[in-house]
Amino acid sequence: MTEPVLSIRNLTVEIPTRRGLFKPVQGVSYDIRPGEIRGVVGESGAGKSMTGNAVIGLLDPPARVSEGEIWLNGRRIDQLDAEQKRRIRGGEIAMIFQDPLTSLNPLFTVGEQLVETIQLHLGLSSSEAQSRAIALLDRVRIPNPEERFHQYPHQFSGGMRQRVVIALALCSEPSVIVADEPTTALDVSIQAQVLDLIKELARERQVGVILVTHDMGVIADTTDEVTVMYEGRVVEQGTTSQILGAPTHEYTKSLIAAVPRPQVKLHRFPQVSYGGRETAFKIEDLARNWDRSTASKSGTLVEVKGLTKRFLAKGAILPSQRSYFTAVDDVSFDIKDGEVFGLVGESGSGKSTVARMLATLYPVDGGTVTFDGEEVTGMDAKQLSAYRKQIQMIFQDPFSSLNPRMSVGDIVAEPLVHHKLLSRAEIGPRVRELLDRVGLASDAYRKYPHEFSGGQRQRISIARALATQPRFLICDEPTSALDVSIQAQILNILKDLQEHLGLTMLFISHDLPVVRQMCDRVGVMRQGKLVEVQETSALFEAPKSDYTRELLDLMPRLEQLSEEQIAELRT
Amino acid sequence: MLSFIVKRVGQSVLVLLVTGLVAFSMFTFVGDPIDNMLGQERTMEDVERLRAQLGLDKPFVVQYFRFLEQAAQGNFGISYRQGRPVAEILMERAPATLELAAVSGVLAIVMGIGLGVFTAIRRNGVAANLIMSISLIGVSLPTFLIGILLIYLFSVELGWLPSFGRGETVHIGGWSTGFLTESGLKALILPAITLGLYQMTLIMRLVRSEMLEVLRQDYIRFARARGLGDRVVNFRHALKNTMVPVITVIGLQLGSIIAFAIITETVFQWPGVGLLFINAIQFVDIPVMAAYLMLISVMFVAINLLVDILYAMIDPRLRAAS
Amino acid sequence: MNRFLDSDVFYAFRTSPVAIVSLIVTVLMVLAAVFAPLIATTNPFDPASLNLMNGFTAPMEPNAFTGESFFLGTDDQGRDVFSTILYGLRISLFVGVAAVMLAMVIGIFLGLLSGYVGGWTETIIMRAADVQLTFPSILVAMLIFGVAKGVTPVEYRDQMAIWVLILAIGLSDWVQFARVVRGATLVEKSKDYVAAARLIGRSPLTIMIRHILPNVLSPVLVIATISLALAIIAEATLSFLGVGAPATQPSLGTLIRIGQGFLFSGEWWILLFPACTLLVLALAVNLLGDWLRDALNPRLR
Amino acid sequence: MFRLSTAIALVLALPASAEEFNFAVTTDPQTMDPHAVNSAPVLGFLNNVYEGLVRRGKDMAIEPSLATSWSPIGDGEGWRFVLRQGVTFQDGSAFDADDVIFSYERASSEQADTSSWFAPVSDVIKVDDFTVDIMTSAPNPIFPDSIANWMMMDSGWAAANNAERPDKEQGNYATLNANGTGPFQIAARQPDLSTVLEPHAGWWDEVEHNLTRVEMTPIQNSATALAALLSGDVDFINPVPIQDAARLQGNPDVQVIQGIEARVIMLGFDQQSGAAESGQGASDMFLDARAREAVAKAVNVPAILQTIMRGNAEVASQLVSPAMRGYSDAQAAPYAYDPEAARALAAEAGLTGQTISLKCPNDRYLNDEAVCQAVTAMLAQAGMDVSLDAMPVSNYWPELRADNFDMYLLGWSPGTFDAEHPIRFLGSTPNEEKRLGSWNFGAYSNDRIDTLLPMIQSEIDDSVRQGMLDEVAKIMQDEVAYVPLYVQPLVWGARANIDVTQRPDNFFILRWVTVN
Repeated sequence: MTEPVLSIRNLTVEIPTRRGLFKPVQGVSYDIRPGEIRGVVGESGAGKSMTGNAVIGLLDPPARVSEGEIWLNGRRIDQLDAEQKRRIRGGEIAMIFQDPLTSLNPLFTVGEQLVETIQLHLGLSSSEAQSRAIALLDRVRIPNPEERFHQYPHQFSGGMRQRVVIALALCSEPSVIVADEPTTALDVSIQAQVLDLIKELARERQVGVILVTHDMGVIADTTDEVTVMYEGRVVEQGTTSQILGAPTHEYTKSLIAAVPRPQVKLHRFPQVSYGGRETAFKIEDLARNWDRSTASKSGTLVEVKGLTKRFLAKGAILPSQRSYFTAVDDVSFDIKDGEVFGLVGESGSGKSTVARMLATLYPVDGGTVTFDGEEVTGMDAKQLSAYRKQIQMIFQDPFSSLNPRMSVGDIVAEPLVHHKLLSRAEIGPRVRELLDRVGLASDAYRKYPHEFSGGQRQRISIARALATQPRFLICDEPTSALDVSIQAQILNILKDLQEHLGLTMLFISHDLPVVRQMCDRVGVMRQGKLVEVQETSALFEAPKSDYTRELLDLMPRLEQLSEEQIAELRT
Repeated sequence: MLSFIVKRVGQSVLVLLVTGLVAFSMFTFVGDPIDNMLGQERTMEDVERLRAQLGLDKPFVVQYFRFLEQAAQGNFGISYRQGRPVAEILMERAPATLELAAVSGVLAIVMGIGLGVFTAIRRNGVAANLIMSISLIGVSLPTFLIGILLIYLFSVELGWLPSFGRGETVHIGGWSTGFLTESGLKALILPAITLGLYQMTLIMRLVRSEMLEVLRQDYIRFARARGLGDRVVNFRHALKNTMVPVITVIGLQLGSIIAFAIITETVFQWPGVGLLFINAIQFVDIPVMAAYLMLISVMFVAINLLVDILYAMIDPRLRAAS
Repeated sequence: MNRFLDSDVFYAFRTSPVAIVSLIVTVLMVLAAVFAPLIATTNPFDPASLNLMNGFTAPMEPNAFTGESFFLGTDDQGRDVFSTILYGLRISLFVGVAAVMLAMVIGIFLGLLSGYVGGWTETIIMRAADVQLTFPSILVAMLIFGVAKGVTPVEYRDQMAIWVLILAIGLSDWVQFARVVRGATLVEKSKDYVAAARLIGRSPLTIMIRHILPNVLSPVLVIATISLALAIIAEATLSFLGVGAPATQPSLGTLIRIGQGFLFSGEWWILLFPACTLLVLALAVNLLGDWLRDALNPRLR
Repeated sequence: MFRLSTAIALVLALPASAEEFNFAVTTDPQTMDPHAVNSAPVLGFLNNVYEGLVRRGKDMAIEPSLATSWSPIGDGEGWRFVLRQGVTFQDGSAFDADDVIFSYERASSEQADTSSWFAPVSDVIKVDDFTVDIMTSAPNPIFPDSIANWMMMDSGWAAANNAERPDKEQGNYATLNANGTGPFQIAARQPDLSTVLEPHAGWWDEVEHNLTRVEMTPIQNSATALAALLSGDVDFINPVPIQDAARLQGNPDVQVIQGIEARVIMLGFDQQSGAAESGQGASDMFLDARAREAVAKAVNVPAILQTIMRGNAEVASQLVSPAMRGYSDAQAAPYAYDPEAARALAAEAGLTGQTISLKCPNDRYLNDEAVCQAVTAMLAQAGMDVSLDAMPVSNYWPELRADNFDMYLLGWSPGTFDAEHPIRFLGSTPNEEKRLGSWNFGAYSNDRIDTLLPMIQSEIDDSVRQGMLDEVAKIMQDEVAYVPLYVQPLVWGARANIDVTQRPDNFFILRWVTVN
């Protein structure tokens, strides 16, 4: 076994806050060998990124390394002064950030940023540096690099930018790369390519890679070794196969269990039971006083015909001068009463736009939406308000979907107040009840959103959505911003709603495994067009279109999982 | 890019028209020139005759349009007070104000940006906080008071610098400059400081906050992660991004410097358009006032147009967009 | 309340001596202004109470003719400088606050409107802002003064002067509020809680007032404090130029204008004390606004 | 121009060298045309460039200038002037009777602002090249006194530069250039910036001054002007802010020259009946003489002079100062300060409870606004509620013309230095075609005065004339037509090494200046 390029010994990071000393990382130790990829996995706040920052010496003050040692190629670096640390940074250790959109300086060409880094570390002449930079761009598979060299970041797509970032990381022939959630912001297809690239480069250049991620799928596909972190501590580490194959620690088990499986459809999502995070969702009580009287005549609740949406791409005074971009192009499907209809597709495929048109948030440019036999497009104000009473929406980002300046009570009450469904006196108790049902403590009523975790906020949104006892619920990527464990809880809640209350749902997601678990039927969208619509199982077993097949292939899997594990999950 | 410029120019013209209207309507209220133009023993006929000659008896709208069409040809009429073409007087006075404004503008921008960057980088340093606090005194004292105190200190008590006027000027073509003579430069110091101080503090504080904003961005952290030194990060990457929002504000500031010069010029008896304007107001010299206001707005609009273009040049995203 | 005491802003405040001091100073000044009639030894606005022979009495020295002596001396009219400053402070603060309020209301409204509605509304409002910016408050004030003079009956001239000041400063100050609010609105507008409200069927007005407004207030607050200082100074400058508070009911600016005439003649106190008061007030408010800017900007903490 | 600026440079760099003389004034003379604008700054300055047939000496007495002698024709048909020979204009051309005729036509023309001076004149006749007869429609004993500021312009020069008539609106060559017979000629002029004078080599009179170059700079801000004097940037300023006089006297580098101006500061009243005429100053409160007397008794003039004027002025009892011809010694006693009586009178006249609007300029007379404030306070103490409205002079006159006042502050300096002048403009009933009472804003009217005025104007016998003047003064005092407050002081400031001569008309005469 070769010597580790980087070894972290008993690393502890502390942040002095007004409420005492907070330790985001405690006694973490691990090694990275040349050409090896170590995945560091855990939920947000587990301290995985903090470790990476500590290694590269980029902790934002007042955070500091309080204990432990960091050794790089046999030399201790945690105690070096700022200047020496700087030289190592981007030299022997390079870094890749999560969001390619923000990690490049918008005012400099890609070339300038590459050349400056290369010259800094390798001291080449500008012409040499330039040719080297172009070579790098070519290496990270950016088509016609000579031309791209002179372009600005905003002229690159997300995936391309992340490749540029990688190229930047490679400028100085580093021996270690810290990649912090390098693919989280990317679409599945891009994600796969970028991960492959990283793998390949690690092997080829014998670079040790620390791959920080929350995605078990990524771990499974990419890493050799895994470190599982929980609340600042390492709970378990070892080779990827053994961690995924035979996890010993409870947390690891639950974490793995929580990952949605594309292969099989399970009744419920296995929830992370570790640390007693689960909070009860009292669906029965909710179901008791839910009025289910209204069922649609036809059996089809929502009918979408030739739906089209165009956005202004280039404005001008003369209509003739304006140019448009078609986000949704002649999309047609229908949703039966009480079914969960899924829409999958990559970002920009127009799935969210469809959702927002159904929710009357966007005006429709073409086609019709029919709800329970009534044509929504072209309703007058009164009918619209009646329609809105029956539909509700759950948004992707639990942080922006709740007004930070309104108390949770007011937020949940707002629909009731607006639609005058209850008298002032009744509203209060009703809201409290709702909050209690979705599993929030009674004091939630007075609190403000920022006092809740992401999962809890999603519960608040659900409470708000249920306030009007809607018939149709639109879920726009409801869990993509959450950790796996929380994701499981929320998805289960949605399942319950659908089963016990007979809610009809439109479920938007880019995450195929989740879709497989949630939906009865699925539509696949690409560039504003609906590629195919099928029963979920049929779609996953025998996709009709190549695009769907492609998507399915790219889907990260946990092959290492043995059949019996799945069996045991099934129960 | 071109269409962008064309659009802005169009808007600018619109702005000018409205400005002209407001400017002009102002004068119907500030007094009556006749009494100033006639002496102690004037009679009613004199007044009426003069009124008619000046067209002051015409309805306001008529006066305005006459003014507009004249102004369009660069003809702002004859000054009631000096009996000379206003354009000529302006040409004569403009250099003084422009030089003053330029010097204090440069002062404000250079010092402002410099100190702003410094205080941003050394955010918690003693020096930085000191500068921030002192700078506040700058914005907390009325300009006129600063001017008077400076005069009292440097010309009366110490006798180092002239207390008023522009010193020796040299004529190059139609332009009279005080840059080429010692006395001219000495005379510039106090007024320039008085005028520039306020703008400087504003710019400095703005640069600071914008820079702090930028320094928190990912690409700055990434730049550091690439091992770039503080100097490169701060002055190459951060500063350029800071300038994007700052430039617009600086534009507005420069625009207002020329207007603010009114106060400074009164205190220092600086022979510029500001002083001209104050005299004009006291004398109700309507053509001069009108011309002055048009001049101000033209400069203001021009500067901002320039800024917009500069803006587009710095920020590639905008370039692509337009 | 507890939530406030526990909040980070309050914590930042507790730990910043500058903020504490400047707040105390500001509060003291405001109190002094509000309770001027109780604190002041004389009422300088009541001409009947003045004795001209008390004119130009130096601080703490008995007057040559009347033998009376005054804490901060008297001005050319025999007014007790200390009392006059208190009353002047009152006017300055009132004008400042009222002007900022006016600017705020106009600015916020137009800002929200242009930000949320966009399109032509936005273009028009923003162009209007440009026009506004070409007119420094001095000119605006002179314009409004002229108009007002024509329309107000003479008995109300003195009171009018103050309202004109407010109007003039307020009108020349709304632009920055509008710009900031518009910017913030554009950001908030795109957030999902607005979408949620629209989905519920809330009217644009309700959304603007109930949802967006509370979320754009903190930058507004910062600007408000800073432009309060600016407004006070603007008032001083206008009064200095003669278009401002009348000499019979002087504001700090008017006092400075009067005192400036005695800069060389040895009656330093007529200028010095009002000037210092103005400086301290503006400084305190500025420091406060400055601190507020940092404190309310979460990313800075 | 460049020479001029070099000169400023020298001045600014080092203290003024012996013959260089720089002075600052508050307002720049708005024209160089002696007939275009009849105002003190213009006439005062042009007295150094142009000359009249007669001029005033250091004691204000009339003395020969371009006329060597003059005498009445018959019993008051007019006056004969004998012109001085060998006088040349600054452009070298000679001065003779034709120039006088031309200057009469020009100065009395419709476009001229000085035409009213010649109201009494029926004709001007050239007897020979150096004799001129000026015929008057009625006997006019004081005519020579009244034309001291009537300045002679060269007909040829005017014709050559087609400036035969003054032009106030458009301006013409004579607005920026001058060509007089006086001791100084204009070397360079930039309105509102600077005006440079040089001695006129061919001047007829013998030279007292030792100046080789004079520059005048207008500085409005009195603090700046004072600073300029103290720092030696200028050698002379007029006026010195009155409050600074005492301090300056203590300063060895500078001197203060004080005196009494011909200008009397007074309070006027709205005495027209009916709201119609009396604009915003609502009611007819001051039609009642007792009301006016109340004001007269309520104002403590000595106190004002003591504090605001720093003891630099004298109480006035009538519309002219003792220095003026025709001053009435009989009426020398000013109103006595008596607040109690004032309070009683005010009550009787029904002033109490009404708001009196007092109009006041704030940039016209020395400390004008401060004085009005003091008056406001004093009236308040006598139970009268006054609302003071001070404004720049550009708004002030229109305001008075619109009758928007109950009371107003006015300063009057008789151009003829004769008591008849204020009667003509302030005392007699306003009358457009007779050009009488044109500054009698309050429309004070008394038939006796109206009948006396023409008699005074034509009376040759001084004692009889004085009798009539006394009568008028008495009437106006008894009826409290105006409340004369004080005679405005003159306060000039100069560097210690400068000798100047001050005249009550506040004209700054350069030929009496010497730099030591």
